Amino acid sequence: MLARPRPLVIVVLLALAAYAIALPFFGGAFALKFATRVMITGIFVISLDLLIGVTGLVSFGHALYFGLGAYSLYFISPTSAPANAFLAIPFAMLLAGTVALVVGSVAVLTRGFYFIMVTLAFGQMGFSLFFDTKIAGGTDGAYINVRPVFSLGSWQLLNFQNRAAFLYFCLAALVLSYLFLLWLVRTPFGRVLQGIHHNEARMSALGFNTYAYKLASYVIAGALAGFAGMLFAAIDGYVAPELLGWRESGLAIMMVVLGGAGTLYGPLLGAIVYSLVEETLKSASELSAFFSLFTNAANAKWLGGIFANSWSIPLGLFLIAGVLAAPKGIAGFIEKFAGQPKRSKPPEIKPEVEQREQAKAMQLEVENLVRAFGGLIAVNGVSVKFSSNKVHGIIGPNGAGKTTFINVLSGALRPTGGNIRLENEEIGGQRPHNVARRGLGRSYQRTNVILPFTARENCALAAQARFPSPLRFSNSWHRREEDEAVERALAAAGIAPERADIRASNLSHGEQRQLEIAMLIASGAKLLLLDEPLAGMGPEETGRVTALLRELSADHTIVLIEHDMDAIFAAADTLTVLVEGRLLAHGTPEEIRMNGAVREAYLGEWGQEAKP
Amino acid sequence: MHNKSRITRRDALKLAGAGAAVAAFPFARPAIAQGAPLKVGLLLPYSGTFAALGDAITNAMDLYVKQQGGKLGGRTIQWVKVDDESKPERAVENTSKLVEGEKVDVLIGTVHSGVAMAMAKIAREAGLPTLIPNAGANALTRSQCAKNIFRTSFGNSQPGVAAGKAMIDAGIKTAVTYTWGYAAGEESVEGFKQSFLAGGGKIVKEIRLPFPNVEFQAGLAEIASLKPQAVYSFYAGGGALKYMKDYAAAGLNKSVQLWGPGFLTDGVEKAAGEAGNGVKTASHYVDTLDNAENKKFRADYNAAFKVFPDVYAVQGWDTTHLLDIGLKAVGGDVSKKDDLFKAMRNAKFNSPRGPFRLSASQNPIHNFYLRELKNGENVFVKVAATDVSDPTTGCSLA
Amino acid sequence: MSTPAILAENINTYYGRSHILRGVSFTVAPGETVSLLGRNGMGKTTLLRTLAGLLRPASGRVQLNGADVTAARASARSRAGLAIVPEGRGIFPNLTVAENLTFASRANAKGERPWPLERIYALFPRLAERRHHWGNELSGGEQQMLSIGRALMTSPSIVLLDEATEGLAPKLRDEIWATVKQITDSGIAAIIVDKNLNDLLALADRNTIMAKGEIVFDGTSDALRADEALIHRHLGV
Amino acid sequence: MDLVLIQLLNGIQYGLLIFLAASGLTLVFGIMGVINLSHGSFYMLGAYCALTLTQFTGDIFFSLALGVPLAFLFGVIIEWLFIRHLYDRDHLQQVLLTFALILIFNEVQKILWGSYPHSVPVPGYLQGGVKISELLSYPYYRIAVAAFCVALALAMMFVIQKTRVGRIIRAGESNREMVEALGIDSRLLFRFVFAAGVALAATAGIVASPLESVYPGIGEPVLIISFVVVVIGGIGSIKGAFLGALLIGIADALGKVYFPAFSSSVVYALMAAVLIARPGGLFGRAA
Repeated sequence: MLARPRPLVIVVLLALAAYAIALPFFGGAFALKFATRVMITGIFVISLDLLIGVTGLVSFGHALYFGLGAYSLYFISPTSAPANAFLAIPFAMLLAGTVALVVGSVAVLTRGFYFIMVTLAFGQMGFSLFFDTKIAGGTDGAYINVRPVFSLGSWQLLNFQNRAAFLYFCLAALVLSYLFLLWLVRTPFGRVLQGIHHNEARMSALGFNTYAYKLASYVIAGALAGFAGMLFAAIDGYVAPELLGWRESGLAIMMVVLGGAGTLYGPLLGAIVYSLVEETLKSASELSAFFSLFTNAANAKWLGGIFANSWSIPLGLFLIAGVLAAPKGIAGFIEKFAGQPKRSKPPEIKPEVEQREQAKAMQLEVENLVRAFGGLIAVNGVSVKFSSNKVHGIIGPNGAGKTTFINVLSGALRPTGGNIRLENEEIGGQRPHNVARRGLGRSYQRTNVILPFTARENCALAAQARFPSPLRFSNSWHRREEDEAVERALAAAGIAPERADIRASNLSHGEQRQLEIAMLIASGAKLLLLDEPLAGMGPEETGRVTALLRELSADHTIVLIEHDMDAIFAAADTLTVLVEGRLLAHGTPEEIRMNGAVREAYLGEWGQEAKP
Repeated sequence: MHNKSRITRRDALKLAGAGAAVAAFPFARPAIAQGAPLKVGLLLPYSGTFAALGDAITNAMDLYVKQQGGKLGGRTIQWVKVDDESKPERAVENTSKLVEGEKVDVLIGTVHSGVAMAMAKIAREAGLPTLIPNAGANALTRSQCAKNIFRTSFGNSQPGVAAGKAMIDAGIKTAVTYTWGYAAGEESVEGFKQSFLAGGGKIVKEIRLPFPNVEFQAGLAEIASLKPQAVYSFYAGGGALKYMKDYAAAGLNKSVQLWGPGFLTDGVEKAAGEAGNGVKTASHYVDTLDNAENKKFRADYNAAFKVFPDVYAVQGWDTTHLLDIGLKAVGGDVSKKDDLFKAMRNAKFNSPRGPFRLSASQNPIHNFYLRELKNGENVFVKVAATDVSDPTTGCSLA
Repeated sequence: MSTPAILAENINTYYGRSHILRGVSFTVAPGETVSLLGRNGMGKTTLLRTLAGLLRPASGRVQLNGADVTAARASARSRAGLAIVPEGRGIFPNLTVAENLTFASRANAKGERPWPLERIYALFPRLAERRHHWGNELSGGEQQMLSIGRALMTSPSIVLLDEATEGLAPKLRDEIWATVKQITDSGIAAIIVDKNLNDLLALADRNTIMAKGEIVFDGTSDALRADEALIHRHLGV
Repeated sequence: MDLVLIQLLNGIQYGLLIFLAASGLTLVFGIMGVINLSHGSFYMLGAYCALTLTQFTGDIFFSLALGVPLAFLFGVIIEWLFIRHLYDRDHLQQVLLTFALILIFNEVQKILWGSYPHSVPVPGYLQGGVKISELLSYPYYRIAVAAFCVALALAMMFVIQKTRVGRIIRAGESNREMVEALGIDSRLLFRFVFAAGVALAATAGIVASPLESVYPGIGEPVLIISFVVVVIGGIGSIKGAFLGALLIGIADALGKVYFPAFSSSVVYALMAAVLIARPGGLFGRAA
């Protein structure tokens, strides 16, 4: 989870802010304007980092919202009077946010590179709208003749015409935007966004509507970019269609990467560094001044001229050096010196020692279930009933359709035919997060936890799924219940307290599998679908986890796929044998062991050997 | 392998030091001593699509000043160049850099209309003497005109007006327009329609191609099916070159005359080769214009840069000429703005393009020439229209 | 003693910052079958991957049939006669069975091809039947056969088998072991990592146990069977 | 000939050209997982290379024969200098680095060739065209290019499906490590693939140069449209790129005629529509 900034980072940011505050006292008009522009760019790029670094959505069309924000000021400004910023700002954010809602509702359906391209497409369509038509001046752009003011009635609070006042306003806006995003990503909402970034399928299976979360972050980022765009238009009162174009979007991505995605402050530094370097490289006089440190004035002037003439070569080389030397951007570079992050202290909660009472879990009934992939029928008319508070094993040779079966039950795949009833309610064909919310939790064949989060954070995320509204921005709602659920889950799954605050990526394989079960428990699922929970475990771990499963069946129904015959015959109350998509047998372990057909198709010699 | 990527603390300090040094530069400018040279800011494209135009304009201006002994109106001229990359989205900061950063005394720019619009906004607010050596956006000397802004090139509609008139004179009655559907193209067509329709011509269809798309085939097929007598087209640079080649390759040059403003062939005459033969354009400049200024200018320019000047160089030359007239009138003291502007506004001189003066909205009034492209040369045909001016619609100066 | 098929000396391998292999030394004689045992996370797979050249050790030395290959890439080691059947099988899903098999078909140093395609198909008739199917259309067991067959077609002198029976039905598992036996009987040396202790003990000439990145036992199957405390401590049975 | 038919023909012809430009991109992206923004620059360098070489050789096809190996070599160098450091990095860093390459190549182009547009002559034996309507003829060179594109597409599909190199390329797409473990040096494979991508981009630039004019920045629109094609076709699929390019070409040509006001958005709208219906493109695996 994104940690609070380290002290060194805070020092750097404060120093920059102090510099900005002092600037009007010694800087010229251009310095002020330059700083103002960089700060506005800063708001724009940190809004993009919410998408790229936090939610994991690389948008190549973010300038669409920046540009719309800029044009919104044009739309709202009277020809020869100032717009009121009290109206202009909400209008910019509303316009950008609304368009983001429309575009996002389509775009977040796609993933990865395809998302990049869809956002690029929408950005270019936005650009064409302003470039190819005469809306707002068309190709040549449009003027905002008078800069906005903050006014209440006739009382003018702040006039953007005043460069220093505008600079301070932008600084305040940047600081607030940064703090807002920092707060946002650490709320329950933001934690889910980070979870989606690292493992969307898992978050969906926990019961989060990942679509809604992604869309919400897209809209927030869009609205914030709109705000930045509106401020940008106020600098000099000129807007052009190119503000919406892919070059601006690309530049913003550049700054995010250069600064370090996923840190929020990094992209800000990226914006500052990129702007300064470009500015310096393009200016013959500055380059000459720089070279004059090493050589005489004439040579320096000559060199400066040459470099400024071909400024994009040194800029390109600078970027390449940046990528190769600092893979995590400027922020990664700073954090090397900032030491390990301090994690927030775990809550001081002792799981209530009271014995959990036997709770009736859920029963699952499958009737004539079919799932086909084109012509291949992976699950073929399976009917079986998993009664509550029992451990049910599913076995069968590879390719028997076991994982497909579980995927259909959990909603990851739609059934082609048949019924699935959870506590007599039909759940067949529902989306995974809806199925999960009804109390069905699942684990995966390959370990599937959020690797950059600690074990406790993983469980907290899962516990949050009990109240999975995307509008949860406060930590305090349900805090106690969730904290308890987390501690209980960690204890129940046997994760040692001293391991709970280690990043999941540093846990052993077995611990990660345990964590996965802990997450299911924390999520409050009553029926657990486990896909090979014992895979890759040594005999000792296997023993521990099978015991855990037995224990859990006190208040859960458990359905698991397993290949470890010794373990599953020992742990399961019933066994279901699937072969080539069909139900071959269902019964107690003893019945299955004696079943001739099962032995023929699957168990072979094993059954006899193990027979007492 | 984990050792490799480790950067020592000392390396980091060195880098941080270098970073701080770089960071300080944009704002650490030497103070300007009194009596210093006149700083002229050049906001021109030195990279990107229009870089060639920026270079031509700069060369001509440089040549003019050198011929005057490095001085205009008694003041040594110091160029301060900023590459505007023809990017409107960067225009505001690039202009600010010259106006507020470098604190230039005079601003000259630029080629791209969008960039020029942004530049003009800032220049107008700053009241800075500003000369536009190319950008043709009509608004610059119409609704957005200002007493400190002068254009020495043309308004986008002007060549269209001249071409329309010349087409009527050539007996053409039906035409199709096929242009980039952005502002410059639309404005060019606006001028063309004005004179062509007035002369009794009929426009069969207006076809637009989104800028800067260069897939002309679809439109060419349409033209072939409409069978007009002529096509009026606005394209420029690489796009124009490809257009002429596609036009000829489709065989249309044999049956439908191709007309356009001068930009259709300027700068690409040689490259067009045979494909360009017969393309007729109306421009405010022809290489072979028979006047003393032009002959001298061409000879001097060629001597200096080993290449003959084009229309953009002429515009650069006239820009400096106009500035020179203004500066002479105030003895190089740009603070006497009213006198400076008055002198420039009333300037009349003989340019390589012929007689040059400014309209009330400070846009050139000049002759347009009909040219025909023949084997890589724009050959003078006749004067298409004399003293062409652009409407001053919406200009407060008029 | 003849030149070992593989010789590793004092191997140290890191994964990020964690020290996985701590000074491992290891030899396999030509034609010898060695099991590699130990709990999860003790470094077995890391050792195999280091031997195969897929991981770079921080220090140590690896020889293959007497030639130093410490600096050689995995591809060079493969051409020198080392084949790996990796965990997860590593089938190319977008190649057919036949293409997977012939992908790296080559002769050994002596120019012989002891495992031509026909012999692979004879070994695994299932593969012959499915030769035109895509790799991703195979069941787990078939993929395992394909992975082994593909390794054999490189005419190796030593094969590394990592969890060759993981996730397979008991019946299939027995089939795989039977095949592995044929392979080792043909004179190819093998290092085998697996969870099924009894199967391995039956197959291996020699057994090694890894714990915390070190080799803590090296001996015959009988010696290992006799030491129940050792089995209990390191294998948890 | 009917106008609609002519427009269809134009669309197909344009689509074939785009395919040529996009094929290298889809290969590099699909197999190496590298988002190569500088692909358009290689197209541009190909076109300029054709300009210079044709001045010496006098015939575009000689330039092709000379230019493609040069481009391949250039690709090898660029891979060795820059790209090989990117394989284990995420897409964003690839974007940043290859964007930086664009900056550098554009400037290099300006220094070497200047900023005026140039044209490359169509060889004498391909001048002229077929008359397809009263006024319109279809240039022989365009027909030749179309044929060349189709031949190249077929050749690429053959190489990928039927040859050993193709097998290795396909295998590298799914599991680079295993390719290495089976004795094929994956460094060389990637270097080869990248260089092949550069050579394909340059081939497109060279072949198109007599149709295009050669001017600064010609690579930029090619880059964007190529990405659109790659995405529509499905990343890594040559067949997909081929169909995607034809689709885009036809949509573009018809869009210009029937929806002139929105013609610049037609291509993007088409891409968005395809991705919403098939999130992995026409022939791609869903991402």
